[in-house]
Amino acid sequence: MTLMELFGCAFITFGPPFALFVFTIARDPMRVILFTASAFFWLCALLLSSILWYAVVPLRDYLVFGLVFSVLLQELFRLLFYKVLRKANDGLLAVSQQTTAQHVTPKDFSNRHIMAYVSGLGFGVIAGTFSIVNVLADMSGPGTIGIQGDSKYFFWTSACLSLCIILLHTSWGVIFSSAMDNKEWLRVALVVVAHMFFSCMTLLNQASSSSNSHVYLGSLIPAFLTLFLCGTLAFYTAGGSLVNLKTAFVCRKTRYEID
Amino acid sequence: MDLRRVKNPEKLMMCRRYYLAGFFVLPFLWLVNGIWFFKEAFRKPPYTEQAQIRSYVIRSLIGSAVWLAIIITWVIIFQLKRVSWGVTGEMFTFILPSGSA
Amino acid sequence: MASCWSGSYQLTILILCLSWISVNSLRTRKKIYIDLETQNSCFRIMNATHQTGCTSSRRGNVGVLYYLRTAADYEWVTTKGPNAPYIVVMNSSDFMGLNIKELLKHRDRVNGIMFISLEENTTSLYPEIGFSAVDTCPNDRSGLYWNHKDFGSCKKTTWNTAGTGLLHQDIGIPVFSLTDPNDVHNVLHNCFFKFNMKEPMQPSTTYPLCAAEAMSFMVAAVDTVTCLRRSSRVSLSLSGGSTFCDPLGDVNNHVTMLNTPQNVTRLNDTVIVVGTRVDSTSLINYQYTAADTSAAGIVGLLAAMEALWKVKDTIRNTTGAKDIMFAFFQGESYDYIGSSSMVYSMQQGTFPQDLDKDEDALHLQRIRLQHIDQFVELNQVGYRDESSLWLHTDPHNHRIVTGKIEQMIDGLKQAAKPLDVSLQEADKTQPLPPASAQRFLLERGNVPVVVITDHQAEFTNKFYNSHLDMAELINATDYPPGLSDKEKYDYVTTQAEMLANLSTALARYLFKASTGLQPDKSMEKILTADSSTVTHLLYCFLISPNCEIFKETVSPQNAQTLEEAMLPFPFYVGVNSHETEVSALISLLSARFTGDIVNLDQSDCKQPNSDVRYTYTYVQGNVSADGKSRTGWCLKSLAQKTEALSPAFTIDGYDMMSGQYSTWTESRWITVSVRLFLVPSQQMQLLILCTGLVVLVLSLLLVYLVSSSADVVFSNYGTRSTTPATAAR
Amino acid sequence: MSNQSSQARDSQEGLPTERTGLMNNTNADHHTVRLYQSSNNSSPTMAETNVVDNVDANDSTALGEGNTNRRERRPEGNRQRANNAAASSGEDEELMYGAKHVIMLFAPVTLCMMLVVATINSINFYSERNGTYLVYTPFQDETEDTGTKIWQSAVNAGIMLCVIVVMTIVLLLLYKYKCYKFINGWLVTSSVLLLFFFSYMYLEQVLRAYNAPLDYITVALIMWNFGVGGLFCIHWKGPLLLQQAYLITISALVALLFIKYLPDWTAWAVLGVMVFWDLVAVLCPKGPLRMLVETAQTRNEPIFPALIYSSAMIWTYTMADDGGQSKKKKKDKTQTEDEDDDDDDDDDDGGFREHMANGMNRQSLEDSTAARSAVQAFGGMTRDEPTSHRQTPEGAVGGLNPDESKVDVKTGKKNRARSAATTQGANQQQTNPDNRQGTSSVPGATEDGPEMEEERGIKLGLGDFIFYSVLVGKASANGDWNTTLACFVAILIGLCCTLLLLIIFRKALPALPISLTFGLVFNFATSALVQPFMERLNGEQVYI
Repeated sequence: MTLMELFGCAFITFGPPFALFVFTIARDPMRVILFTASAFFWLCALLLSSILWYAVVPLRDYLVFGLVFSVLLQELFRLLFYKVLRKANDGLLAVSQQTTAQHVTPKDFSNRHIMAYVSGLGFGVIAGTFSIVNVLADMSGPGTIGIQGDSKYFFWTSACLSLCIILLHTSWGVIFSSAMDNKEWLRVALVVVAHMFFSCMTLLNQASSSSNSHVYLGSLIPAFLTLFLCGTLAFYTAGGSLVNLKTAFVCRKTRYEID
Repeated sequence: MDLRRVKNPEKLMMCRRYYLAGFFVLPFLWLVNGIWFFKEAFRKPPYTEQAQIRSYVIRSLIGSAVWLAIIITWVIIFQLKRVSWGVTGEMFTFILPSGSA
Repeated sequence: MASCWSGSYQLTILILCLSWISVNSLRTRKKIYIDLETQNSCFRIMNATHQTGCTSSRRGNVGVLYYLRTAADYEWVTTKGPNAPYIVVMNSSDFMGLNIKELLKHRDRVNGIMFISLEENTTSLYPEIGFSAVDTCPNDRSGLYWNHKDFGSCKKTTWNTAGTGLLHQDIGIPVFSLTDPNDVHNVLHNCFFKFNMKEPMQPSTTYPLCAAEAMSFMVAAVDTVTCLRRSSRVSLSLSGGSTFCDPLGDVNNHVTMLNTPQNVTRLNDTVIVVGTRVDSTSLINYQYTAADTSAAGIVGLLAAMEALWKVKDTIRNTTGAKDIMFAFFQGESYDYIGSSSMVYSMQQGTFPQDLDKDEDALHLQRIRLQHIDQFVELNQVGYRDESSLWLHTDPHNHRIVTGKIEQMIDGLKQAAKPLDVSLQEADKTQPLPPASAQRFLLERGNVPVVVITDHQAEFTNKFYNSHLDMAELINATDYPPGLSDKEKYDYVTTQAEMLANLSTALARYLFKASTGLQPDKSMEKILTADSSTVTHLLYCFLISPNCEIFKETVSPQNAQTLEEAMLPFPFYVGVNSHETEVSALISLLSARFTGDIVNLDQSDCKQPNSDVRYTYTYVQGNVSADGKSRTGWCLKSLAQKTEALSPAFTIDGYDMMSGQYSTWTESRWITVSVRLFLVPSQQMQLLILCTGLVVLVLSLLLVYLVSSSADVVFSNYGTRSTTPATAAR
Repeated sequence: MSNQSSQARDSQEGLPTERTGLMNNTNADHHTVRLYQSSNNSSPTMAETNVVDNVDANDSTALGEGNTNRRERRPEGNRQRANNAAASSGEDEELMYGAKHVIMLFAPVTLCMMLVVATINSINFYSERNGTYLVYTPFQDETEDTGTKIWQSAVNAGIMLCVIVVMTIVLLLLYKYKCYKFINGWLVTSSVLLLFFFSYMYLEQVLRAYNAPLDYITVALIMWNFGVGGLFCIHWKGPLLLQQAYLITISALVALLFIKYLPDWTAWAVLGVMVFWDLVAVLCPKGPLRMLVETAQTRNEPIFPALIYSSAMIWTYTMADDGGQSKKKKKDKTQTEDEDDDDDDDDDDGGFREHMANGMNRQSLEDSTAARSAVQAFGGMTRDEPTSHRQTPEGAVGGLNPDESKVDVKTGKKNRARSAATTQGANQQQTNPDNRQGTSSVPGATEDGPEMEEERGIKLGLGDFIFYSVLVGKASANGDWNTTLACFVAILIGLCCTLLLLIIFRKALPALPISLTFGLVFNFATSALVQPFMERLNGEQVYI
């Protein structure tokens, strides 16, 4: 039985998002709703792109086509969602104030990154889940992959890449919205490009998805590199810095007392 | 319902009813009663009905525990002996297992 | 609002229609598993005291695949190999009792057996020592000699020396047979040699290894008594009680020469019974090719029938002619189900027809045991031992009715002599081989019985009751090379010749035995079995049912199923709930050979209420002149069907333990399937699991820390937010 | 999990049914907000503080020791809010409660769906077709022809719809002629049927699926305890969580039955029809349910507790007898769960409207009675003697912890303080159709008072639960998780939208249409279009 594999992959993919959800989303109704809403937007994007893919029969066998358009559509919907959020901003702000007020520090207001982050995570989680959940479901059986000549790291890679895209979407969410706020079109473009790059890079998986697994795992490294870059960028965008990290983890206790 | 809004006589009445109902082979009600009124019985500042409630709660808990023990032992015995009991065992069985005795 | 809803409704409908254009999509499952085609699995049957046969666990038996070729392989699988449990694959020629028993000794390490029953250039199908699914003394328990001091359990002669008794052993692991070339290729070259035997003769032990999941879960258990009780039990279930097993059974076919109505009294000893067994068995479902075990006998009898009925008027007009009954016994391999039920109904006086049903209609007169004048049984007649057939008799029976039996034997020899069919008498002190006649002798010891079979002592057929009892072994397929199917169908094979002669001899003997007249030359000319009919029947029963003579003799409704039939119809008796194709065809054929074509069309072709002696059968008939449509025939014949269900299930309050009648039941099952896949190494699984756990714990920790001190971490912006970056680390 | 806890917490601080929940919490919130705005000026504030504290107190007591820290933090929170929430407008405050409510509904709906999906995936009895279907579906789409399937399932759905309509009207008449005993009896019998019969069926299937030879004695014991426990919790008094669990389980069971016993396409058609029926019954001025509830309003009678999920007590007899009567149809033919549930959810809408009415007049009358009822309502509240609501506060105060007792007194002041606002609030309702009830029931307000207090807490009809679960369950029946997921998200979003519209329009809205429409669209779209795309992507490990 390959249950261990199943749970392993599940934890790899959903561990970090789960943690993020539990500690930052779940306690706040408004964020949960935002989370779901952004997931919904991603679904719409996917739906449109697959309609496109489905409708253009001649190109149905070329995933590149469907892929490019779906990436563009996703970014479009990210923009849409951003607009919607900004429209309802005041209301939402008030909401997040009111409800998070129970367990949150005073500085909690007028922070647009929270929403950006939440919606990004929503995007990511649904995207990651869609790409892994059926694989996980098939994993449960007695067998593992490879009899058709696929690499034995298939599941592992799928899990890692799904995790990667979840977190990427999250960071992209943060970068994107702040960029939109500050009209830094370069960053917006960067997000789109990064997304496009990542997706197109994964196109190589199939080509190398034979038993010679070294090339195969190769696709992970650039993926996580991208993730690291985007993550750091998002981190700084959100106003973090190494110094802060130090201060945070060195003198936690004292701060707690202040709290 | 939340007990905070309930007057004490009311609480006592409910607790008693649950307790009495439990005697109709309803250990589950006893369990519920015990857990539900536990705080009333032990964690609340004392009030007049509390003593009775407490006794009911304790009895309910004991009763449900006893029942649980009985059921568990019976199930274990049955699972072990079912086959050797033959036809009688089958008579008692709800879903006959497929592919085995 | 409403408008937008309705709009989305149109969209829904559109998509709804769209969803019917199915898109071929590959689920990951298809990358993980190779599903095999094979459905040929061994299944569980039960008698009053035991469960026998195969079953898998509920979720299927999983084991690392291993292809057994040498003795070393057996040792590897049963003791050495580190990757137990295994599912073994073996060549059909290695699928012998000894090997199986050896493997079954290690059920903890051997989780399933598959064998390749496919003619490959390298290996032959047939084990040298033969293979027979039943034991060395078939049907001993229900036969004439059970607990007999001299003959019981084959003390005198061990009939079935190739017997393995596997069919009556609780194998307990799934056994599959691979008949599809693709399956074999997948198992050997996409699975075994690719992953488990990377370099020759050096089994690889490092994961990932290729494994198989063999699923043939049987719902019934313990024994017939239990499972019948459970099936009939009233349970307080809302989804209805479940049936676990069904009794084996089918129909017996028989034809009588005379249409004696019930108002005409039947004298004792006036019915000549000529019988043969219809069914055979084997370990593996769907592989019941009973060339020698029963097919030859059936064909021989049918041919004789055809020949004899050409002179039916002569016989019927001869005063005092004895009635002749051709009987085809179904389910004989399972403790004589057919014959015992016929005997039982004879005793009950409900044979061939239950007169008490409706009094006024005209029925056939009862046939009781005392009416039987003699009993000639055509047993296995495919292989000729010393190119001769042997007449067996029961010593005790021989002693009682010596004269009659001698007379029969002489008559048969007489009839055979001119036809270079050598008939010889087997050792008189030797008991009868397993034969339906035994059930008659059990109830009436003084019926003169002669069993015609192809073995002098033990069976010449090394594949009695097995999946290997093939047509080619009885020279029924010795075609000259390069014949088309059509030509094969018409080519008269050696076996056909021999059988035709036997049938002729039998027919002539029966004519004489019935009428007492010696057939003259012209009569003999008529009384000759048509060798082309024989070869046709052999072809249709053993090679392809989709043949002309069958097409002519099936009803238009069944024509389609016949068209689709690729493989020969199985000779397994099946469960009593449905009639097997073989029985149906036998009844149709006997109707065709013995009946008259009456001028009725399909709708009118039914039995009048006044006279129920005759059965009216509507069949497609031969291709009409225009070469397209078929001229339907309405056949009016005395061919009858009687239920072949063991009396054990019909007598109420019957003591199943008494062992008097057959108590075999077949378990039901839900799915039968085999699939191949890789199993990963434990280390790899553990690695992945641990990585997952580490990731989970780490991220929980990290996120908690950061979010709890978020205001500091993100103080630059003066805001609080948990960033993905922290979690991404 | 965390959702659950939050929901549990919220449930303790009572909020009325969905619709009214919004309304009256708006008011409640008005207090709080007013508090913030004027935390530095004197008189009306204290009342508000107490309201807040009142909630607060419930909170902490409900949560027990666990969350004391939060409770301590709370006041600061208030103060901070006070400092910088000046700009927040009324919409936002409603939104805030909207948010809470959405979550309070997310949790149970999710649970119900998860239960159904898990069952569908583990026990194939509910997804396999063995030719036995409901009486109401004469055509059982065995045929392969798509056109035939479509019209057949349409006809089936039509038939079921007719049945539903007829039932609802019968029910209306029954209620008009006040056969309460009857109704009540049927209500109980129906829930008995649900609790014993269907759960027995479920248990059997579970045991079958795992081939577990359990003995009749244990089974009988389990069933008896489960059933009676359910009756206690639903029809008498029981712990809130248990009650909620029972209601979720029941609706999951019914949903499973639908999935099993409706022909495949008919089920979809029925889901579609429900959307429209729900719209009509609730929105159209002469919708039967609306009339039903209006009668209930004009009589302002208690209605019996039916199978309605509530995140707080469903003590008072709101909208119950609709459910009750509808339940009774079930007795005629045991296979008519469909109508009941339809009725159920329609009834909820009715119920919501009624509650909304309550909400209206509560604005005026909560002042008069809120305080007292807060304390005493539960005290005297039994089905037999609704009059006992009118007990004196003193009697009640005994059992309460100090801060609560304090509440009554202070809120007393609040009443006077806010009487003006309330009348105004009532007038502002004049525009919407419910207003008639609203005003009409104002006289009876004093009776209603107590009930409303206990009524705090969202209610969502099991009908909604059931149909959501049917949708998701059917989506998951074809073994594709993406479709299931899509439907799930779509339904939740639909729920959000419904609540949002509720806040915007401030009038009763049906709970099914948006969710089901989204769900249906996404189900078919996903299984037809997205799925092949995603499978290609998954297969080749391409990530978009």
